[in-house]
Order: sequence, then C-alpha cells, then structure tokens
Amino acid sequence: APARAEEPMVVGLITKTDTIPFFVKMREAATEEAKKHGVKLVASTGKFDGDTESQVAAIENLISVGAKGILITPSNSTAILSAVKEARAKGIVVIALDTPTEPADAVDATFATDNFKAGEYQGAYAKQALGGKAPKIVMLDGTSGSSVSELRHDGYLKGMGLAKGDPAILGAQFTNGATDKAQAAMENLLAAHPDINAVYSINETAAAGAYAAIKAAGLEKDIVLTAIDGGCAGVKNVHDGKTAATVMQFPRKMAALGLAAIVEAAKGGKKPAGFVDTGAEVITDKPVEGIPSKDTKFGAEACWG
Amino acid sequence: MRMSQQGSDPRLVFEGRGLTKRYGHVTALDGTDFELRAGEVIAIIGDNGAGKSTLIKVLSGAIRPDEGELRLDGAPVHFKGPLDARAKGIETVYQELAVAPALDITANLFLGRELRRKGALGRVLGMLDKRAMREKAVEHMETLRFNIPAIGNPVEVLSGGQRQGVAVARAGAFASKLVIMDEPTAALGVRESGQVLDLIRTIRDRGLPVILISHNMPHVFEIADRIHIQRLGRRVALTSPKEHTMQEAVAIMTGAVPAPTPAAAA
Amino acid sequence: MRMSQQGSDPRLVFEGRGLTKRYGHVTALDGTDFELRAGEVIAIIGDNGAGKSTLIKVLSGAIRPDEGELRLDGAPVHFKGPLDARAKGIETVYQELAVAPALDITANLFLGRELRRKGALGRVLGMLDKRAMREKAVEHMETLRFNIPAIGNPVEVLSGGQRQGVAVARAGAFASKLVIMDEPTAALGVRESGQVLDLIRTIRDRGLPVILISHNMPHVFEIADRIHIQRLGRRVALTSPKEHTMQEAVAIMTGAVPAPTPAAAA
Amino acid sequence: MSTIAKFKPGVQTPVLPFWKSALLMPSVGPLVVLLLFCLFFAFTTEHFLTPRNLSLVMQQSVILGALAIGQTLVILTAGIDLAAGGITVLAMVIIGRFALEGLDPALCILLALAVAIVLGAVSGTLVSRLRLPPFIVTLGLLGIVTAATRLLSMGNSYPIENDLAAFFGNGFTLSGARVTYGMLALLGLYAAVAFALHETWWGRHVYAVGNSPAAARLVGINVPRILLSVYVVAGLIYAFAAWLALGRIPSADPNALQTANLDSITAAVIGGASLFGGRGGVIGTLIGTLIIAVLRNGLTLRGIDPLWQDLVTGVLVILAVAADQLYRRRW
Amino acid sequence: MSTIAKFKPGVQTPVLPFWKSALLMPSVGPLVVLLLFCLFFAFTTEHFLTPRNLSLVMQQSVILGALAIGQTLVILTAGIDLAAGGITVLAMVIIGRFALEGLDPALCILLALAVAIVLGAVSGTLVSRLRLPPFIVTLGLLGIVTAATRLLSMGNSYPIENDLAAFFGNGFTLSGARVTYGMLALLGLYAAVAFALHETWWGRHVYAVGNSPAAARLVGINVPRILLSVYVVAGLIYAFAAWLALGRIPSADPNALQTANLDSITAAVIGGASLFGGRGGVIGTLIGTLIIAVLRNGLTLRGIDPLWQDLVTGVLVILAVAADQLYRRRW
Ligand SMILES: Nc1ncnc2c1ncn2[C@@H]1O[C@H](COP(=O)(O)OP(=O)(O)OP(=O)(O)O)[C@@H](O)[C@H]1O
Ligand SMILES: Nc1ncnc2c1ncn2[C@@H]1O[C@H](COP(=O)(O)OP(=O)(O)OP(=O)(O)O)[C@@H](O)[C@H]1O
Ligand SMILES: [Mg+2]
Ligand SMILES: [Mg+2]
Repeated sequence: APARAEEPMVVGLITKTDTIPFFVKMREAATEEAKKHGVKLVASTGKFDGDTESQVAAIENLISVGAKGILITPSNSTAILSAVKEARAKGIVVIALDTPTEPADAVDATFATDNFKAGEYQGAYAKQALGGKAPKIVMLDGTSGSSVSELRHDGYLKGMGLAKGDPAILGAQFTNGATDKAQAAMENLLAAHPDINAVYSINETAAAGAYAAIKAAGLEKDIVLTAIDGGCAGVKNVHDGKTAATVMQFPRKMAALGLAAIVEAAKGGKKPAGFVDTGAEVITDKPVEGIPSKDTKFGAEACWG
Repeated sequence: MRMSQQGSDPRLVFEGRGLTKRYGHVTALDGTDFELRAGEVIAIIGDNGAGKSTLIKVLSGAIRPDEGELRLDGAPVHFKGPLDARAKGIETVYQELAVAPALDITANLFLGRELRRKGALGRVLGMLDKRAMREKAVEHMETLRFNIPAIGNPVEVLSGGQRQGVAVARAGAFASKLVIMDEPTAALGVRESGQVLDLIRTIRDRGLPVILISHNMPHVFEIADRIHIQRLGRRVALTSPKEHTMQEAVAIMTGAVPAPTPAAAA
Repeated sequence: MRMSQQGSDPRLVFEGRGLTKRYGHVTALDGTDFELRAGEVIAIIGDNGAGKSTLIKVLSGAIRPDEGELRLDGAPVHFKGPLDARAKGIETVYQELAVAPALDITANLFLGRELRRKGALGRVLGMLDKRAMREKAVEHMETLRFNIPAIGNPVEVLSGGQRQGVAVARAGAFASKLVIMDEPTAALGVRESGQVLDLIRTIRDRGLPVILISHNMPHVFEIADRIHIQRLGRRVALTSPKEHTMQEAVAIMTGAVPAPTPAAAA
Repeated sequence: MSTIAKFKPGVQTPVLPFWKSALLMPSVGPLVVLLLFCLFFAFTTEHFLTPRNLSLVMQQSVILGALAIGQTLVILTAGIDLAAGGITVLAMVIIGRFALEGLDPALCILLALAVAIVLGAVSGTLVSRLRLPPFIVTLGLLGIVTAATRLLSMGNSYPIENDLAAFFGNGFTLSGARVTYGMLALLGLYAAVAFALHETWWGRHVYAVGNSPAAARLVGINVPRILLSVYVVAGLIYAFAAWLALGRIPSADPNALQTANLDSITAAVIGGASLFGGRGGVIGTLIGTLIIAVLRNGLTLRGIDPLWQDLVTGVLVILAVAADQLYRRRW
Repeated sequence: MSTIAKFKPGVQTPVLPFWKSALLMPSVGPLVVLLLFCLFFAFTTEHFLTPRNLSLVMQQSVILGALAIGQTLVILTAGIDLAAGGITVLAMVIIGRFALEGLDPALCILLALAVAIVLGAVSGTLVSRLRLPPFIVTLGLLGIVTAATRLLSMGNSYPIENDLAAFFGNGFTLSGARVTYGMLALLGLYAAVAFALHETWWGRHVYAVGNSPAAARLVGINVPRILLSVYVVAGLIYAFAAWLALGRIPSADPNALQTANLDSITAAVIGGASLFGGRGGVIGTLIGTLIIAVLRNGLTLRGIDPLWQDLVTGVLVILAVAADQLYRRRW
C-alpha cells in the first residue's frame, strides 16, 4: 500500500485487561486526549492480569503499525522488556503506566501511583481507625500472583505495622477483585473468625462484596473496611459509610499525561523521563490523626466512574 | 408388461419413481422404482449393498433422494425428515434399530410417541403417563413372547435379539398407515422370528401394508405377497412367490440369470 | 452318558466348566459348560437372551466370568481382556462387530494387527506398511466376493452387510488357534452368507476349530460338526446334526421338549 | 439372591427391594460423597455444623446452582455452554444499569430475560440448524456477550438498591439459620427442571437427543427443535440466575462469575453427568454444586492457606469422582 | 460424473482425481478459511502482508501452537486437558527458578521434562485405569499444578538469562522476515506428531481408542496403555512448549498462559477435531492456531478497539467453523 504522508500519528495503549474500571477509564482518558491532539490511538489489552504474551504481541504489532509511542501497564515488570527494547530501538517512546518495570529505566518514563504506598495508606488508616485495638485482620486479595495485588497487600501490612505471617492476620482469600467472590470469601472468613475487626480489600468492587457479608453478619459497626481505587461507586460507598476509607488513584491522569508526553516528544519536544507520581489520596469522612485525607465531596468530584 | 397378475387390482398406496441417491462416487440408488399396494406384504430382497436400506430410508423420510418422486395414496409427498413420514402413519424398523441405548425398554418403545397424562397435566405440562406406558410396554413385549429381563433395563444391556425385538414391537404398535421393516429378524432366534412373522400377518390383517426387507428366503416366500428384487441400485424384477421359486429369485438377485423383464420400466 | 459318539476322539482344545455370569438380578450364564475339539466346527444355538454372546465373550476374554474355569489345550487360562485371548491366536467376530466407524475398511481390517514396514522404520518407529495392508485388504475382501465400494471408505458409510463382511474377513485372516463367530451371517445376503460358510470351511480345513453362533438352522445343520444348545444360561444339550433333526434341535432349544439328557453334567 | 436372580422366560419386572434400587440411583454416589465431606468438616472445624454456616453454604450455592441447571441441560444434549456465565453477567448488568437509570425494575428484569432468551435462541439455532459444535458457538457467543457487557457497563458496577431486583436476598430466620427466598427459588427451580426432565415428554426427548441424536431423529423426534428449546430454556435460567445473584450480591459487577463456566461444568460432572450427553441429571448437579460450596467453605474454616486450597480442592474433586465410580461398580 | 459413479460389484478402489481428493482432505476447509482471513487483512491493512508482520504472526503462534498439539492428542482420545496450560507454566517456572539458582540449564530443562511426564502419567493413569472423566482429572491436576507453581515461584517471575533456556528465541533473517528456531521447532513438532498419528500403529490405535473405545478393546488394543501414552506424550509436549515459550518471552512468569486451555481447545476444534474423539488431526490444529493468531494480529493492525475485539473474534470464529461445515457438505 502507498505510504500516505497525511496519516495521523499512531500511539498505542496496552492495558493489563479491560475488565476492571481502572483500565477502562484509563483508555477513555487516552482516547479523549488522543482526539484532542489529533493522533490515532490503537488500544490493546491482555486477556487476564498477567497475560504477558498478549502484551508482547501487542507491542510487536504496534511496531508493525509504525506507532510513535506506546503507553503500557506492564502485566509483568520484566517479561515484556525485550519487546520494549526492540520498540525503543526503533525510536518509539515507551511509557509505563501504573506499574513500573524492573529496572525502571527500561522504559522512557513511568507515570504511576505507587501501589505499595497506596496499600500503606490503607493500612495506616485502618490502624489509626482501630484506635489502639489489637488488629484482627483478613485480607481480600486480587488475583494470585498479580504484582499489584502483592504490592498493595504488602503495603497494607506495612501500614498496619505487621510482618508477613503475623498471627493478627486471621486469613486471606483471592477474590479476583470481583464482588461475588469477595462476598463468599468474607462470609466464610467471618464464619471462621467472628472477631475480625479490620478488612483489607484489593479494590472497591471486592469491598462492596465484603460489606454485604459484614452487614449480613451484623458487624458493620465493628469492622474497619478499607479499599483502593477511587471509582465513583467506591467513593459513594465511603460516603454511605459502607467502607471507612478508600485510597484514590488517578488512572485518567496517568493516561492523559502519558499521551501528551508522547505527542510532545514526537513533535520534536522533550522526551519524557523518570518517575512521575500521579498521586494517591485517602478519601474518608472519618479522618484520623496523622493520615492526610480528603472528604467524599472532593472524592465525588475527582472520582473516575 | 406387468409381472404380477394381481398387480393392478388393489390400489397403489405408496409409490416411488426414478429414485436416485448418490454418495460421492457411489450410486446407492440408481433410478429405482417402487410400489406398494393396499393390504399387501411386499418383500425387498437383494445382495448386500444393493440399496435396500437406502430405498426404505427414502420411503421413511430418513434420506432425501437426489432425484425421483414419491406418491402416497396417489398424491406427491416430500418428506423433510422421518418426522413427516411418521406423521402420515408410517412406522419403520431400521436396520440400525434406532434405539437410545441409555434409555430403558419402555422409554424406547414409546420414544417420540409418549403417552401423556389425561387432562391438563398431559396437555399443558406434557406430563408422561409412565404407568400406562409401562403396562402397555409389558403387553407389547408379551405379544412378541420375548425373553426380556426387567422392562426398566436400559436397552444397552439387552442381547442383540432382544434389542431388535424392542424396535419391532415399537413399529408394530404404532403404525396407522404402513409398516417398513429392514431385516427385522436378522438377530432373532427361530421362535422369535416366527413371532415377528406372526406380527407381520397381524398387521396385514389390520389392513396395513408391510414392506419387509429380509435375506431369509424361506421367510420371504412364506409371508410376502409380492417380491421386489433390488440389484445394483435398481429394481430388476417385481415378482411374487407364485411366479418364481426361491432359487429363481436368488438367481435374479445375484445376477446369475438376467432379470425376466426390464422391470424398472414397468 | 456322552451325547456325541465321536465325542472323545479328537482332543479338547478349549473347555469351559461351570461358567457363571450375573448382571444385577439377571443371570446371563448359569454355570454353563462348553467344549471345543480340535478341527471341528461347533455351533451354538439358542433363543434370544439364552446367553450365547455372553458365553463367547467369556471365551474371548471380553468378559470375566463370576465363576467357572477355562482351559485351553488342557491348561487353565485366565484372560484379563480380549488382548490375552488374541495373543493366544483366538479371533472373534462379535455380534456388535467391534469396528471403529470413522476408520476406513483397511484400517479396520488390520486394527490391532497392523503390518509394519520392514526394517528399522517398522521396528523402531512402528511405521505402518500402508501399501501392503491396502493390497491385502483388497485381497481379503475379494475372497469373500463382497460388493464393497472404495476400500478407503470409512466403515460408517457401509451397508449393514458390508460392515459385517469386514468383521468376518478380519477374523478369518488373522486366526491362528481358533475362530469365534457370533452370528456372522445375520446381516448377509444369500450369496454372501454362502461365502462366509465357505470361509468357515476353509478355516476348518486349515486345521483351526470354529465356534459359530447362528440362528439360521439350515446353515448350522449344513456346516456344524456338533451343536451346543444353550437355554436360559446353560448348555442343555450337546448334539450333532446326525443325532437330531432340525426340528428336534429347535424343540430342545425353545424348551418345547425337555433336553434329552442332563447334558450340563456331561 | 439366587432365586430372584434366576433368568426366567417372558417379560420380567425388576424385583429389587426398595432400599436397593434407591441405592442404585445415579445421584446417590455424589450424595454419599457430599455427606462424607460434611462429616469431615463437622468433626474437624468448630463452626461448620452451625445453622448459620450451613445457611451460608446454601446461600453461596444459589448463583452457581442456578446457572448450573442451564449448563446441565446443555450438557445432557452432548453440548457445552461456555457462555453461561457471560449471559448471566450481561443480564445482571442490564438489570443493574437500567434500574439505576430509573427504568421500572420489573421492566428491567423482563428485558434481561428477553435478552437471555434471544441469546439462547441464537446459539440454539446455530447448534441445531447449522450443526456447528456447541463449544465454538458458545465460545463465540461469549465473546459477543462479554463485549456487550463491557460496552453497557464501561467497567462500572451498579449497586442494586431496588427491592424487586434484590428480592431474592430477603428471607426469614429459621432456628438460627437464615433462609433466603433465593434459596427457596433455587430449590423450586431444581424441582421444576427435574420434573420437566423426568416426567414430561420434553425431558425424554432431551435425553434421547443427547444419548443418540441419530436414533432420536429416526424415531421422529424433532431434534433441532429440542436442541433449540434446550438453549432457550438455558438462557432463561441464566437470566433467572442473574436475578437470584442480584439478591445475593449487592451490585451488578461485570467482573463477577469469571469461573462460572468451569465451575458449573464441574458441578455437573461431579454430579454424574456425562459430557457425551444423555446421562446424568439436575439432582446430581445440585449435589455437585453443594460439594464445591462445602469444600470452599470448609477449607476456609479450616484456615487452609489460599495457596494450598487449589491443590486440596483438586485432589478432593478427583477423590469425589473416584469414590462415586467405585460406588457405582460396587452395586 | 455418472460413469465413475456407477456402482459396480466387487471391491472398488477410489476413482477420485487427485485434485478432488485433495479438496476432500479434512484440513482443507480450515485452510481456506485461514487464507480468506489473510486475504481480507492483506487488502484492508497496510502492514499485514509484510514479511516482518507475517513472521510476527508465526512467532506469536509458537507457544499456543506447541501446547495445542498435546491438547489435540488428548481430544483425539475423546478427552479434554484442562491442565495443559498449567503444566506448561510449571515447567517454565521450574526452568526459570532453578536456572537462576545456578543449576545447569540443561539439567533444568530435563527436570521440567521429567516433571511434565510424571504429571502426564498421573492423569493418564487416573483416566485409563480408574476410568475417571478426563475433565475432572485434568481439572484436579490443574489445581495441584497451579499450587505447585505458586509455591515454587512465590509469585516471582524469573528472567531467563541463559542461552540454552532461551535458545528458541534465536534465529536468522530471511528476506526481511525473522525466522526463529522456535518457529522451526514448532513445524518440526507438527511434522513429527502428524507422522506418528498417520504413519504408525500408535497413531492408528489413538484414533481407534478415541473413535470407539469398546471396539478398540474388543479387537485387542491395549486401551489403557494407549491412553496413558497419549497423556504422557502430551505432558512431554507441554514441557517442550515451555522451553519454546522461554525463547519467545524471556521470563518464566507463573501467571502466564491462563487462557491457554481454552485457546488450545478452540484451535483444535476450529481445525476440525471433534470433542467426541477419533476425528480430526494436528494439521488442522496448526491451521486453527494460525487462524487465531491472524485474527488477533489483523484486528490490532486494523486498530479495532479491544472492547469490540472480543465481539469480532467471536463472530469470526463462528463464521470460520460455519464456512468449514458448509465446505464439507458441498463436496
Ligand atoms: N451388561 C449387561 N447388563 C445386564 N444384563 C445383560 C448385560 N449383557 C447381557 N445381559 C443380559 O444377559 C442375557 C444374555 O445375553 P446374551 O447377549 O448373551 O444373549 P444371546 O444369547 O447372545 O442373545 P441373542 O441371540 O439375542 O444375541 C440377556 O437377557 C441380556 O439382557
Ligand atoms: N452415507 C453413505 N455414504 C457413502 N456411501 C453410502 C452411504 N450409505 C450407504 N452407502 C453405500 O450405498 C450402498 C447401498 O447401501 P445400503 O445400505 O442401501 O445397502 P443394503 O441393500 O441395505 O445392504 P445390506 O443388505 O448389507 O443392508 C452401499 O454400497 C453403501 O456402501
Ligand atoms: Mg441394509
Ligand atoms: Mg447374542
């Protein structure tokens, strides 16, 4: 086919999956931003969290298409690096979103929240909210082996001031971040440990399931339930008192900033570099001492639902 | 020339003309004709692979012919499937029996013809009258005087002959127009074969014509009114036990002697 | 009292004593005996469900009996499966034919007995000698003088009789000790049946004894040296075409007359 | 035994004593396994045998249990339904989204039922008329349904605040155990489908079509129509499962039920259904569902690390089916 | 036509002209579909028909293609292997972890092969001796294997830095297209298995066992041994697929290949294999794998939004199989 000079510039976006709102919103923002700049966004996604194979294939296909830049949320911080290297060798600007690579300088720049830190906020908040009570916690994790899931999990424990394997951790279950699984897991954990007083959840949909189980057991007053994400439904749950707090992230911001940076670089401007923290905010109507937080009014405006 | 003297008396019930069926490079039916007259038992004989089963499958709607036409009571019919033929009262015993192995004897006897409960239960809910079916099933199998273990047994545990008995009993019980039987006595013992021949007679006495495929010449000559001889996908003769002896019929069938007349044109 | 005068002359090749097989509340074999002598054709006759197929399945290793013992050439044998019996040179035509419908005629003829290439290709890689098998297959089917369309056709498209022909040809080609045939002519035409009887004679002339189950009394009386009459899971008589007429045999078989002697104790 | 065992001429009717024929019923094997698991957890955990916990196990079985009925029907016809979970989720999202947008919830539910029926009709038609393999048809449908769900929800989940939509979450307490209407509806659904399968001509034909499609066609059963009806009924059941699900979980989450296909097939197979069609039944599937739920609940109660739970579940499921097989050979 | 069509007595050998019998080969239908898809993308995208891109499609087919061979073997015996992806991942992690810990990479690969063979032998034994349904056996094994993978990796993924482990990623460039040894190995593997299936007695027996286990047993085939051998060979192939995978993606990621089971079954079914066993073959599966890869590649090149890709893929897969069916009826 003849090369057309007027072809719009192509930028790729590769998300981990497209099932959870976080990535859906990221893509929405990227699409909007792309329209603004008049570039063509080619989006791809893995089929599940951890699907490096599809991500590698997507990078390869984007190289084929002649993309100028790639935004990627790496499913695995090392496995995609050889493909990334190939892309960068072709002069493509590669930006990691949400999840850093290892080493971080394998990509041009990283626009992300620190998931570990987000977990840490959550844990620290819960610790304060318990107000000196000895923690008895259960953890509703995401997908087994997912790095985000582990970073948040470990961060929460650090915020709580607990070591891995501490007896205060009464149990853990994988929920895949889905309401139904989280609910069943929470019910079973509550049946085994009626004295739970804090619940970590991987995201807000899982927290919604957990709340249903807690409420059915009549323990909503006794348990500090916290979440991460910052979707509007999640913020509303904080507002309604279903979750005590949620840690808001800014996927739209990551995508929009990343896309703008690529466009700038392609137009001959400065190449993006380094780690750009897009921030995380604790959203709660019950602020606790020592943890900076915003209320749900702010949350309702900033949320990405 | 018509071969059969009484040929034109009773009216034609079922008639096929120029029926052709090809499978890739094999022609199973090669423009064969067929006719069945009211109240008669017609036997179809022929070598293995002569196209007998293919012919009756065309007649029973199981196969759609590539060419040719079928007439039932003089009117052209086009069967889209066995269901159409059954709706016209044609019951068939297939050579491969057509039983569902995991279902029990009763269920197989009534397959596709289940008895329903009286009243709304049956009409609206389609509820089965299991007790009635069970009793009738015992009755049907008793008339054939077959050794059958528990009537609740799945058909797959029956002996070859018992299984064939189930298929024969089914056809006998439900036909209202005509009965087609493809080698119904192949797996049957001497006594049981006799009972199936009796059943065929009973059916004929009820006024229904019967199409019987059999390799057993004594049976054919005992019961058939007319004999359709199939060879290499065509009807080569239409005769009767009175016109030809067993030896002659076999000779025509195997091609040892030429057919007495181009019957296909009859 | 022995029923058969020549009974004790040739040595016993295969012998079963007190064979019993129960299925839930049905006793298919009720302590039946069986014997086969060198070089003879023994026919097993009996009503449907008399336990004939169950008996030969015990003999061919397809079923393990609940009780009773088997002796081959005088030595007790315990077949764990049909493989064991085949390893001893016993070939069987089962009533349900045992063909793989999707495989072609050649593949079915040689199933479990594939010819391999000469040399390392065959020994090490297990490579098939397709050409040799194909040629032999044509040859075997030609000896039976069957109408078979392309030899490369899957068995599922064959007519009932053609399929049976494949199973019979297989047993005839590979037996080295004895051949068991369960109703081998049930689906066969007059000519083809005659050819199978010829095949049985050929096998006997090769010195192998044959066990033949058939409902066709003329066939049985034409070819059998001795007749094993099975009834309700037992052997009720062991006779021969010379001792009893067809009518007598059928009468014993159906229980119309009592068995001439408690043969089960013979 | 040997007197009744004697083989007599003529038609014989079964002479098994009642207890023996009861023990021969195909779902008894899985039932025994279920009871064994329950016994095990009753003795080794503190909380398993409390009314509250047993009620939880039942509640947790509602969604999968309902869905697995549709799956079992498809399996009985020698098919497999990879779109089962997908259709259920789509129906949930339809109800959740349109109810939130202010549409009358009764209408939303009807809409979801209608969509599910249409989807069932589509796969039923492809399977029965074009004779495409159910695996491919339902996989393709899953792709379509997943895309539809995402386009409809854009990743959001919709909280269920309406009483009608959440109806099946209500219930009452019976000597300490919570009984939800969802549980009752589930049992009712099983009873109804078991009735349809075993007491109506339709059920007979479903078994016949699954057991031997060729024979079914030859005896004059309208095989395509039966197949179509099965997929349509399955679709209807998935939509109903979605309604039950909304009674149980507080929001229509497009991410839910990801393992529902595999779980429902597993429940059916544990319950004795054959993937080759024509053998098995819904009662077995109910027991299979309960076995899965009891395992999950019991292992969590015992505090088994989630890392090990998969392993233990895998081993126990194999053991369960092996025990059932041995049981069947025994009788 | 009617002259050769005439039915003559005696044994007849086929009289089809060569081109006609070639068109009748079962994998021609899928091949035509594959070519149609390629044509479509060649005309509607700029980059599809470049050597670079075609090479990419091949490279992207290597892992699934290898895995799908084992899956196809199991499907040919009327089974289904839900542990295919799991065993592959375990083998990857074994190689990755022990190589990182300094074990000789050749030993690591042998260890992975040995483990996969043992796992295949376990499921083969359960399927063939205890006659448990393959669905349950391999599902249970999947649970066990998944747990083993997690325990071994503790969630880490292992970069592959060793040359031997990553060997199949190497290659050369042929007129602009990169040819990796992995691609060649894949083709070699297909050739070998196709040979074994169609030219050896073992292959015959595999088909016979899948087509009619009862008949296979009666003619004296050692059915349990054939089943066992199939699962063992499949295990071996999965381990080999793991090695190929490390060549393509230089990291042993315990989270990889989660949809590999479904994808490999899909490839086999698109390629014409019957889930009821005994029909189909590996060449069809190779074509099925390529169809899946071409679809993914082409849809991305066309810039289809992932929201819609599932839908389009679903529709196209159904169309592909429908076209194949129509094609077969036509001839
Ligand atoms: N697997 C089984 N389960 C239960 N009953 C069985 C089974 N196999 C055979 N039977 C019963 O055992 C009896 C004997 O069967 P068998 O097949 O041996 O009879 P047969 O003499 O060969 O009859 P036929 O002449 O009809 O072939 C029959 O009543 C049959 O129903
Ligand atoms: N589906 C099919 N595909 C290809 N060939 C077929 C098919 N069905 C039948 N044939 C061929 O058509 C011919 C006629 O078969 P048919 O079954 O009608 O014979 P038949 O007269 O009933 O023989 P038999 O006495 O053995 O039952 C046979 O040669 C058979 O191989
Ligand atoms: Mg026939
Ligand atoms: Mg028999």
